[in-house]
Amino acid sequence: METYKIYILTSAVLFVIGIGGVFMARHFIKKIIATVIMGGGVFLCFVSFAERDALTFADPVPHAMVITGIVVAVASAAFALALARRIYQLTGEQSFPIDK
Amino acid sequence: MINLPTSSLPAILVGLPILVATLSLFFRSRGKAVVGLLGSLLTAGLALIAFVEVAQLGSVIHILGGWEPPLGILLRMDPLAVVFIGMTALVGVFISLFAWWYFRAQESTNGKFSLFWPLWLFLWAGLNGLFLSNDLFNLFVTIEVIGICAVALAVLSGKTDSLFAGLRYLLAAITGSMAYLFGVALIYGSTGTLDLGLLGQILEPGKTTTFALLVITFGLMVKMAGFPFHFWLPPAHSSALAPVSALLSALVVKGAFYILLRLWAEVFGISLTYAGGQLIGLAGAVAVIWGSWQAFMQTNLKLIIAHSSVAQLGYLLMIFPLLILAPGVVAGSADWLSPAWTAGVYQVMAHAFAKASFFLSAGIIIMAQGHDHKGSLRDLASRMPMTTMAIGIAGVSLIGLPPSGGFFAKWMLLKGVFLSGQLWWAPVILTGSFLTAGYVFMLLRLAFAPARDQEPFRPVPHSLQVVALLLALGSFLIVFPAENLIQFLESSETFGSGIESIMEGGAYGNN
Amino acid sequence: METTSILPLLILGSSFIPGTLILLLREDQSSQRTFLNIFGAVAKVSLIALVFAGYMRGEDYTFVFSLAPGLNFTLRVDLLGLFFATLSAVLWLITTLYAIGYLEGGRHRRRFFAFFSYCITASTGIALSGDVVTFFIFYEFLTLSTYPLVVHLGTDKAVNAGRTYLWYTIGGGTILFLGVVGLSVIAGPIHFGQTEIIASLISENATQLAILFFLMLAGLAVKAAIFPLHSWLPISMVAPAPVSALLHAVAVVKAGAFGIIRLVYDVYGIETAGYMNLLTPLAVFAAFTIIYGSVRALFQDDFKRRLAFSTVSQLSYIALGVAITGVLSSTGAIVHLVHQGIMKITMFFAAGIVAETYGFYKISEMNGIGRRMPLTMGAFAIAVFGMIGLPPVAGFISKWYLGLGAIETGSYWVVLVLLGSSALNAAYFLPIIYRAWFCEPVQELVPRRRSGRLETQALMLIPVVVTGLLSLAAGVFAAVAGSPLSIAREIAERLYLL
Amino acid sequence: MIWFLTIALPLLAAIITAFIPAGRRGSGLFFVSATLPAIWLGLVDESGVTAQWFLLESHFSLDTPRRILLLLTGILWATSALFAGSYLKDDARRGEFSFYFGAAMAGNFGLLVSAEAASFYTFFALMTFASYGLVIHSRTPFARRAARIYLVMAIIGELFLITALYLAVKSAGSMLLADIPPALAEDPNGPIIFFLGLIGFGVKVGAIPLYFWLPLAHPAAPAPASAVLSGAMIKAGLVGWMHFAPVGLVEWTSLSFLMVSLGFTAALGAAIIGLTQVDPKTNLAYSSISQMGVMTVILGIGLYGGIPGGLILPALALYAYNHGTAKALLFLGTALPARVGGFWRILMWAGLGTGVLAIAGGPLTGGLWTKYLLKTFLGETSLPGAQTFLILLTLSAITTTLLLSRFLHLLHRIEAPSENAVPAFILPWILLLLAGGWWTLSPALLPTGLMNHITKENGIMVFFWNRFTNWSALWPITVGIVVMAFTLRFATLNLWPAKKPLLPPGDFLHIILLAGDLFAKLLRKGISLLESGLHSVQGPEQIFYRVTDNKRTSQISDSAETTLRRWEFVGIGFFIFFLTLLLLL
Amino acid sequence: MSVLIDSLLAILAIYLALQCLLAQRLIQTVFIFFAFGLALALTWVRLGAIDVAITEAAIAAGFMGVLFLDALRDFSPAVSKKQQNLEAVRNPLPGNDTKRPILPRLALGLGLVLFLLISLEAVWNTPEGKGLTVVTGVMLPDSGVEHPVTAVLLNFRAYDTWLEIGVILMGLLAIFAAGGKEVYRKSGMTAEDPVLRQVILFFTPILFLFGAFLLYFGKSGPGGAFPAGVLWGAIGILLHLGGRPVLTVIPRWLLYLILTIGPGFFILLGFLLMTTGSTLFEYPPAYAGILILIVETMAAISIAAALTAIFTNLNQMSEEPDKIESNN
Repeated sequence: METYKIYILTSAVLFVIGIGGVFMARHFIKKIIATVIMGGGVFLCFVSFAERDALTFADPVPHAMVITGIVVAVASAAFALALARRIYQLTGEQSFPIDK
Repeated sequence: MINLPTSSLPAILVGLPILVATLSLFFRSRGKAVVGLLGSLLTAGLALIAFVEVAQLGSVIHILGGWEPPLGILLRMDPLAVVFIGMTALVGVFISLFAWWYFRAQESTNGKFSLFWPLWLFLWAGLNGLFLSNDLFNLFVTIEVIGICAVALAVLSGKTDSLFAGLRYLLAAITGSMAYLFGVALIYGSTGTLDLGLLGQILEPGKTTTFALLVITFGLMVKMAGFPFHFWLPPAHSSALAPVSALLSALVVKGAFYILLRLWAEVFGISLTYAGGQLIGLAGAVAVIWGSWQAFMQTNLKLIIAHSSVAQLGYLLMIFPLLILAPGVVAGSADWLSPAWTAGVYQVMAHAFAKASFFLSAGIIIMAQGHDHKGSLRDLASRMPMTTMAIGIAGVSLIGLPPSGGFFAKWMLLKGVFLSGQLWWAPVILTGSFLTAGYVFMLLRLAFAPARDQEPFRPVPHSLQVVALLLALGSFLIVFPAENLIQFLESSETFGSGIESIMEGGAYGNN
Repeated sequence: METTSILPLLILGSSFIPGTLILLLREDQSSQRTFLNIFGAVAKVSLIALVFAGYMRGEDYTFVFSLAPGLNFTLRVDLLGLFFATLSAVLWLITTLYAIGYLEGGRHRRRFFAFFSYCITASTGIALSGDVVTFFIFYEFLTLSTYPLVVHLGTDKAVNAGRTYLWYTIGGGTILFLGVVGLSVIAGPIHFGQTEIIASLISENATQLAILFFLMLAGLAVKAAIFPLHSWLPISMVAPAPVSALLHAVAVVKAGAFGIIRLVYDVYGIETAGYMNLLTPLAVFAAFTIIYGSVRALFQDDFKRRLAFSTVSQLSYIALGVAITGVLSSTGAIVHLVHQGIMKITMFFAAGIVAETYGFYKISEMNGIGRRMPLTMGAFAIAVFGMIGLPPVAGFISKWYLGLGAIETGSYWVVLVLLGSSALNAAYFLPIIYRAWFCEPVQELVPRRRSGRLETQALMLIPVVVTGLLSLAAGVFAAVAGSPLSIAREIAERLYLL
Repeated sequence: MIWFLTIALPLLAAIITAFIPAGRRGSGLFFVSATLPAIWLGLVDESGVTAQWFLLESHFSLDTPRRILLLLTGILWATSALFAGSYLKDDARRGEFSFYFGAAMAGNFGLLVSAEAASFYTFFALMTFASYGLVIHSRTPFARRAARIYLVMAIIGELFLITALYLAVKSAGSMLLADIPPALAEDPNGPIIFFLGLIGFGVKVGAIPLYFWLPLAHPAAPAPASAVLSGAMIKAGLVGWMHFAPVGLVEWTSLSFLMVSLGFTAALGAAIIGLTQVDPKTNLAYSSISQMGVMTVILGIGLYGGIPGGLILPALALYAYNHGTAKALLFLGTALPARVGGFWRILMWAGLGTGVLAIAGGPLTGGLWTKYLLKTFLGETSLPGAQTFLILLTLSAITTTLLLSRFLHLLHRIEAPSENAVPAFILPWILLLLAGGWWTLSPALLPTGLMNHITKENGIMVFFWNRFTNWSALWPITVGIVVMAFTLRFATLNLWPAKKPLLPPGDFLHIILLAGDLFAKLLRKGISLLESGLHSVQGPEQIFYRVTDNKRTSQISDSAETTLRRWEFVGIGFFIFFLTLLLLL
Repeated sequence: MSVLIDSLLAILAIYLALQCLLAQRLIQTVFIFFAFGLALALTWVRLGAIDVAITEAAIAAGFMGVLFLDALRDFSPAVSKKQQNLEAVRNPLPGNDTKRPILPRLALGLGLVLFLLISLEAVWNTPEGKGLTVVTGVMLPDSGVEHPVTAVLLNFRAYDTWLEIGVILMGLLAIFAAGGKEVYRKSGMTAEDPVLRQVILFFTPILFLFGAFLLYFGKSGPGGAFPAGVLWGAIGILLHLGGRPVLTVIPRWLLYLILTIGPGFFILLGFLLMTTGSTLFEYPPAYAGILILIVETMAAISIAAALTAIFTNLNQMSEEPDKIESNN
């Protein structure tokens, strides 16, 4: 079995875990982490394809996209974290009241 | 596509707002506003120039860095894109003007609102970028730009409600983006290209493609608050500041719709089936009914308006079933495609104008009364006739009464429904209109009703009311150039000849 | 043939522009407002006169603006349209005067007059529409522009009435919309009068066309207040008298009736409609409404409510006349557009005057009022006789033609309906006359408003007298060339010759 | 021109006398001058005109019977107007009276000169509704009640009338009234149409069984109004019948028989009921019904065929003329006994006596002549039972005499003023006396054809001085007078009611009302039930409001929306959406 | 062998991801998240994506982890009974759940499983696209740099990269909007601890140099603006934690200058070149190398500043005066 196949399956699993986490987790931080895990899965998928398509060097375009994606995801996650902390400060809530 | 005339305008349309936004950061609150307003006007002017240019040259492209696709990124400004850009510019200018006066009127309360200007310009750049983009990954970046800016704007008021709503919105947006990106990854993996034009040619139907289509659709549906995923919209839109609510509902959600439209039409045409379109249509139909009903049942003005957005976006989804041919229908005979397209475009525009006006009016009312319980509308007709008028006119457009843009959209939609023989959508459209009338006129009824309590009534600058009214009128005025606009759009890649891609599609899974 | 003329647009503008300008004025600039109002009204009447004259010379006035392929905004002058436009314009002029008097010193006059102007714009627009789409546009515009007038008083009652009004009219509009779209899809853009288009389609699309017909009919029937879609009309009585007057005489209800006429005569064509057997249900509903409205009117003590139910009843005369094929009944239906208009407007004017001058809203309070305001109640009495169908008032002419038309086609039951309605009309109207003229006042009658020696304000009195005399004249001089009857007869004859 | 003046002048006079104080003072003269065109038309044979501008193109023209009636009408209105001018001088509502008086006058003239359906109907209605104002004039409860019943009956009449007109005009294909009888004669539905007209105009005529408003309404009006009501306006119904009746063209046995028998029933029955009354005007009203019954008989004979319309209709008109003048004389006369004293009373009684004789067909009166016309036709007709009818006719002379002598008796009971007084309005009364029924013999009124038919070569004077005819006219009257005198003389026989009528005026009406009363409660209950039912059936919007304004509805929809907003359900929604779409793609 | 390693790594990543979400205590979650990030970084290395690995380790695991860790200062006190209850409730095992309806969770679980299967099938069957390796290889000489990833990032798809640098700035603005302060106060954590200060002083130049090295090395090998930016950002974070909040000592305009110089210079350069007739971000091949280096440097500076600002903002969030007031 080729390497990328393992990771590509992993990527799908991570994505599903992430999306499940978003839907099921209660705590803000867990929800945010779940999105990051989702992102991890997606990036893994990209990079696996890059490895698959490697010649003398791995396909650089997915790499570049993943780097971009990671930064974007981190920016979003940081923002989400800021919101979560702000909410906690103001209300003491750690999860969405509607989900309780 | 490479052979199209090139122009530097697409690059400037994205670059300039960001530059101005960056510049504005150096200023303190008043300066930010000045720079921001100037930047808005500048960007709008650019959009106008772009419109003129496309009208003259037809579609233009801009190959970034000189690297042609698939390696590089190409910005494509076709009529459809430029119509969206133009709409953004028009609505954007009005909202900017509104924001200028709105924040000036409230300057003493919070200086933080000046962040509105850079964020809004970033958002604008993101929107322009989105409309121009011809690259799957670039689209992801632009929707992220839009998403972050949109949420940031949504929480600008700093109220607890808006924070909760913002976080919910942000999580939904991230989830949507990630799902979208997953699809992009799979597509890239199976084709090795990201350029929409190339993808449209080489994408093969298959399980992976279908899956990618599904997650992309899901991601975009979340972003545009399509029916089962509308959960974030009402709280987010209703708790934001007035100009922000207007932006979010008028423009931001349309971005996702735009991508969805483009991708379905240009890339995934081959994987679509009639039944799939029907399901999207069904989602839209449920959104129309559910959103309208919810709006009808709300007691707060902004919540009413926000729920109404859910319904109005449902209409947008309802054009999809009309764009996908049933098995056995020949492309040449499908004369309903053009009405359906027009319906989509006009629904976007009409809703943008009307909803922006609506939210701005809500902002005015909140400014005057201090809250937005629908009781605050009482006696509005005599206190603020102009705002009442704006609400009335915008509402009329939402309902789809002639001769508003909303009417035009519904007319075309119904026409498409009739021509295609998919008559089952007609009752939905009408029920939606009917329920919309219910809440719009509930508001108007209150506006004419006598005031119950002697709440303090603060006067609101006239300029704000004028802006709201002008936007509302805009939702009517867009009808007048309709014929030219349709002709203009038909010269577009996607809209006219590009439609063929959908019609030829549908082979897979149809038998 | 497609000559474009701006005149129809000007006719619309002659009320739309003043309306908008009024909206821009301040509330206290009443003299400017009055000037605009009267200027607009007079301009409209003269423009219509101009167009009428031109049309009679054989000129064609068409204004087409294409919104989208198959979706045109068409204003076109034809005799039927002009007929209705003239009615609207003239009555608008009169009602404007009345309203100026009626609302003197009232609140929100700016809003009132602006929407009043819009309302009449919509009404003339309906009259001059050249095709179904344009008709629909103005039809909806009418709904909207009337709403602020209905809720003008701003009381809870008024506002709730407005709610019901809107639910009905919007619902009707929605259904009409469906029909209009469907029709334009099946038949393409149809100008009024191009009945051959539908006629050529009936072999293939009979069912669809029938369904569309009934959809549109249902939509129009709301405004025409045909049972069971009539309840909005009595409820929206809360509006000020000039509004009720215009609403009932011209603008709203007539839009529905006029629409039915257009639909049957100019879209489907009588032959086609008759061939497809579409008219019988209309006739039945209309007939039932005639009786039902009258019966309900019997029990109303509120003056305006009684008038409203009477309107419900009277309007269906038009629908009934349309539903019976034949020159005579068509003439009756078309002429009743005008006749009912001037008679009913007189009645509402009178009701408004009584309410404003003496504060009487109930019929039971009106004892002896006739001697105090002989001109008002005299005009009212004329209108009453017209409504009953007594000569020589206008209503007789309509009824005469309707009755003859019914007999001509052998629909004897229609005659019975007409007679029953006449009897009921007498039963609910004559008591008002009796109280006003032949009963002694219960207490001393003290007028609240009056000017000089006149029984009430001159601006209110003149209109009612004028319309009263008009309703008399329309009957007495029915045979004169240029009378409503003669025009209606010409319209009907043209219809049947085509 | 004169045709229009006939109608316009009364209207003008009505307005002048109603609204202008000077006009109010000189109302009598104004009205008299307003009648002049009508009288002129009645006397001079003018050719008809067409008014294209009026209504649905009007035609005005006259034929002999209508000319006779117009003359009668003109005279009656003129004298009544003069009479009213002074009689109602001090009445508070004089202006109002003049208004209705003038309007009714215009209507009455108009319907006579109209030659086509629309204007005929117009003026008929004008007259009918204007006379409501005359009936209710005194505003007493009695008058109000009478007026109400009058109005109801009038409207019912109008409804039948308009129906008949619709059908007739449709049948004739022309609006001209002259075309109607031939058309009806041809039309298989002719009898039905005529029957509808019979009912429609029968209300006005006071035919059995539609007469019951009449004894209430005619007496309720002031004397001059009663005079025209009973003398002139009642003839309008007759005119209507004449317009519809294809006399001499058809042989409608049953209709003819019906009319004749109803006519005789009226002639005898009304007289008998009239005897039970105590009010002289009621008495006269019954007499009118009775006399109209006789006229019904004449028309009924005409419908059996055999006798040309050209003979019967003028005869009918002449009969009407005689009756009209005499009845008006008597009605006006009811105002006299209380005001006339001394020497003038002799004149008064003489005049009244003449009137009574004229109606009863006494010797040397116009009544004799007009009745003789009827007898002639009865003799000539082949209608079965004609002989019986002749006897009945004689009998009716007796009953009429009885009735009218009872009338005189009732007048006699009125206390006379002690001094030698005479009111100004005796002058028009005398004028009317002079215009009496003898004129029916004059060549000006009597068509030559008719005269030739009746008198053959003998000439009219030969007939008039004929002893036999006078005798046969005299004996029934004598019988009547003797019976009356006897019953009054002997207390045991004097069973005449003095204070309260034996049968209330309107007799038959009370049965209806009684029946109505029986059902009234039920009816009222039903009506209120109907109304409340209709009221509670509020439009569908109410149901809608009930749903939307309900708290529970909003709770349910709120909780549904909350559920949809929960992340878990978003997830479930996602999977459902995803899987469905997957299956569909 | 490699399959085994890969499989183990994959299973580890999945396990950590699951554990991360299922952990009972928040602090566990955060630490497992760190571990997950490292596992992922290892994965990148296994897949030959060194750049990604560096970025992942630096930003996704490192920076994000620090942010989460910092956030625990807020949330950890609350992870007492209340939080545990919540977590217990969150357990997807049936039977434990008494308060909440079970059906939705079952449905959700079922959906997840189905979705997993479908996505596995989808990724497994992905057709063999060729990727863009060949094209990149052909174009690489024209790009001005030798390392293909850098070439893609800063030349071929510079537009994306530019937007992305912008996104970081927007993220910062968004955090401001969410309630952060534009004005930097002195950190509450004073670095009285001499050891910490020494450590910080020791690491600062090393980090700086390493960052500069990465930046320059990015031209020919893994590295570039992002890792460099993160490393420099780490300096700022450390200094902040060490009681030397850099962002407060520099003037406001300078702060904004360094925050915006990355995207600003990027786009200004692009516009400048556009005036010469080329398209946006079209570098003349001769100067491409040097221009890219300058752009990278600017970008790294901005990224560093932005990350620092993000951290300090979040770090300060728990000490918002309004919060303190409300607590009192």
